[in-house]
Amino acid sequence: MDIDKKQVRDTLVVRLAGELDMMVTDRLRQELDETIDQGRVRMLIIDLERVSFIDSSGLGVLIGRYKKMSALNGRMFIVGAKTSVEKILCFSGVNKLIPLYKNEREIISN
Amino acid sequence: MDIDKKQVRDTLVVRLAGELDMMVTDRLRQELDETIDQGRVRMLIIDLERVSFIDSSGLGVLIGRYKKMSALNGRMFIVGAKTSVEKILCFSGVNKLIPLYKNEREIISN
Amino acid sequence: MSVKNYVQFEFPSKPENVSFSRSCVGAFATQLECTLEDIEEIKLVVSEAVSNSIIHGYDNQPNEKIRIIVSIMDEGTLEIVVQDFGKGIQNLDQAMEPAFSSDPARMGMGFTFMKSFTDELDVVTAPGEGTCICLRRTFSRPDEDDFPEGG
Amino acid sequence: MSVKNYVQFEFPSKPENVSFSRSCVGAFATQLECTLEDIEEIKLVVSEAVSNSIIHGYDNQPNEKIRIIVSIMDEGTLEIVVQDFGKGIQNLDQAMEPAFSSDPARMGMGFTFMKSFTDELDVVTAPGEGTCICLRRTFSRPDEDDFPEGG
Ligand SMILES: Nc1ncnc2c1ncn2[C@@H]1O[C@H](COP(=O)(O)OP(=O)(O)O)[C@@H](O)[C@H]1O
Ligand SMILES: Nc1ncnc2c1ncn2[C@@H]1O[C@H](COP(=O)(O)OP(=O)(O)O)[C@@H](O)[C@H]1O
Repeated sequence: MDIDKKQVRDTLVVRLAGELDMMVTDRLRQELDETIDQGRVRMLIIDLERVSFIDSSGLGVLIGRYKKMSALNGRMFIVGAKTSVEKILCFSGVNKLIPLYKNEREIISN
Repeated sequence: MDIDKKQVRDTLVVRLAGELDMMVTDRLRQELDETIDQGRVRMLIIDLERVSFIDSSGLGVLIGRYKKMSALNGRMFIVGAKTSVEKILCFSGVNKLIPLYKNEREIISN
Repeated sequence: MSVKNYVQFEFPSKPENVSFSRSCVGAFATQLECTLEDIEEIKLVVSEAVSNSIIHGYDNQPNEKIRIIVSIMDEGTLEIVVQDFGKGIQNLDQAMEPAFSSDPARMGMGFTFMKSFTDELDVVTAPGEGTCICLRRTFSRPDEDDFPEGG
Repeated sequence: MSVKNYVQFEFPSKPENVSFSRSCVGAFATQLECTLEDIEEIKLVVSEAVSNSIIHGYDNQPNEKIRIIVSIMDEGTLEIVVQDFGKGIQNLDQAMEPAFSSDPARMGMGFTFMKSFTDELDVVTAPGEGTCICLRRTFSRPDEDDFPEGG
């Protein structure tokens, strides 16, 4: 799993690439939490365009970060999920907590 | 393995797609021999562009058809092999018996 | 029901083998008449079952044994058995409830996914002995098949 | 030499399992530092060994057992063992010669490929008992590795 982070003011965009399963959850959780805490992040955008697989371990990290952002009065979005990943996000109800958008522009225009 | 055959006069062009291993050798050998015999084929062109894998079982079918075509005073060419397949064709020396070309046009212009 | 083809594999309970094992089962399943979407769903349920063995069955100990047996039955049924020899499940009814997890950092969606993307789910477990998950899914039935190839 | 990770799998001697088994070994090998070209070569040698077990070891009988054990050693060595319980090889020196085949329709290149694309090839065989092919290939040695991760 590649984790690419870019922060502008209080917005953190994280581009993930690879498979989002238990192999990577610890590292992902840790990297995200550190950056959120240190950078005083209030808007977290996770870009899943290059994620080819997600299971409940991966969903757990996303939901955990959603809870963290909510506790910080921040917001979280997911962008770019491909059909197979989007299906799992919707099936699990994750999309009801973390809104899904096609891309970053779509977030701004909403 | 998909086997797509097209004959114009005594020239038979066979487009293969898939993996060329022992799973498909019997069927491929039989289909080629039948068409060569029935169609009085004198020029056999095997297009490997969509073949992603070949092993010695696959090479065996090619060499067998080369021998058949030689016995019929015919000729045989291979076109479109991708790098990984070409490597095996060259490593095994098959290319010294059956010339490799990029595409059908290259055969004509040579 | 007779077995047309099968593969049995065993590997240690390492996180990197979750990806490997779901890929393998997915590759094997391509021998059935199924779509890419079906394969994705099969990979998901395997991922859930194997992750559970590692995380819950073996408490993330990386050198314990996991066994998978995948079988293709004559009528187009794929059977996937995932077995560990770990701590087992004390309260299976509770474990199967959606959103239940013994680990607060997890979603408790594993069994829900396994049930949702298969036709049948059987669990045999005993505390201290391990857990065996059997998943079955049928992709084509003989009566849908105009030209049965025979066994 | 200690084993970092391994997978053992068993399947029947059916032609469709040649493709499956080389894909699986290829997928497992991605855990090593190796290129796509390396993976292609690994798939080739597995294809040769498994095809030989089916064709020569079992005379194309589809319901005999083939076992593969793939191990990743600490120093970046991949070991692939392909085992059948078939008829074995009478004259191993002859069998290993390039272009020798007991079947006139075949090329006799299998062992040549196995030798060429690995660092080590060991064959243990006994007539009537079966054949066990052990292939080893090292992808990175510790002294080439600036940041060894440890065992
Ligand atoms: N192989 C197993 N060994 C021991 N306990 C298990 C196993 N699989 C599942 N469990 C138990 O069942 C619970 C529910 O599993 P699951 O629905 O997959 O959710 P999650 O993995 O998110 O906890 C787990 O929290 C665990 O307590
Ligand atoms: N697993 C095996 N069981 C029995 N005989 C084998 C086995 N593998 C190889 N052989 C023998 O060794 C010969 C050479 O094998 P190989 O170099 O792979 O060429 P080919 O498969 O084209 O015959 C075979 O023709 C066969 O007689």
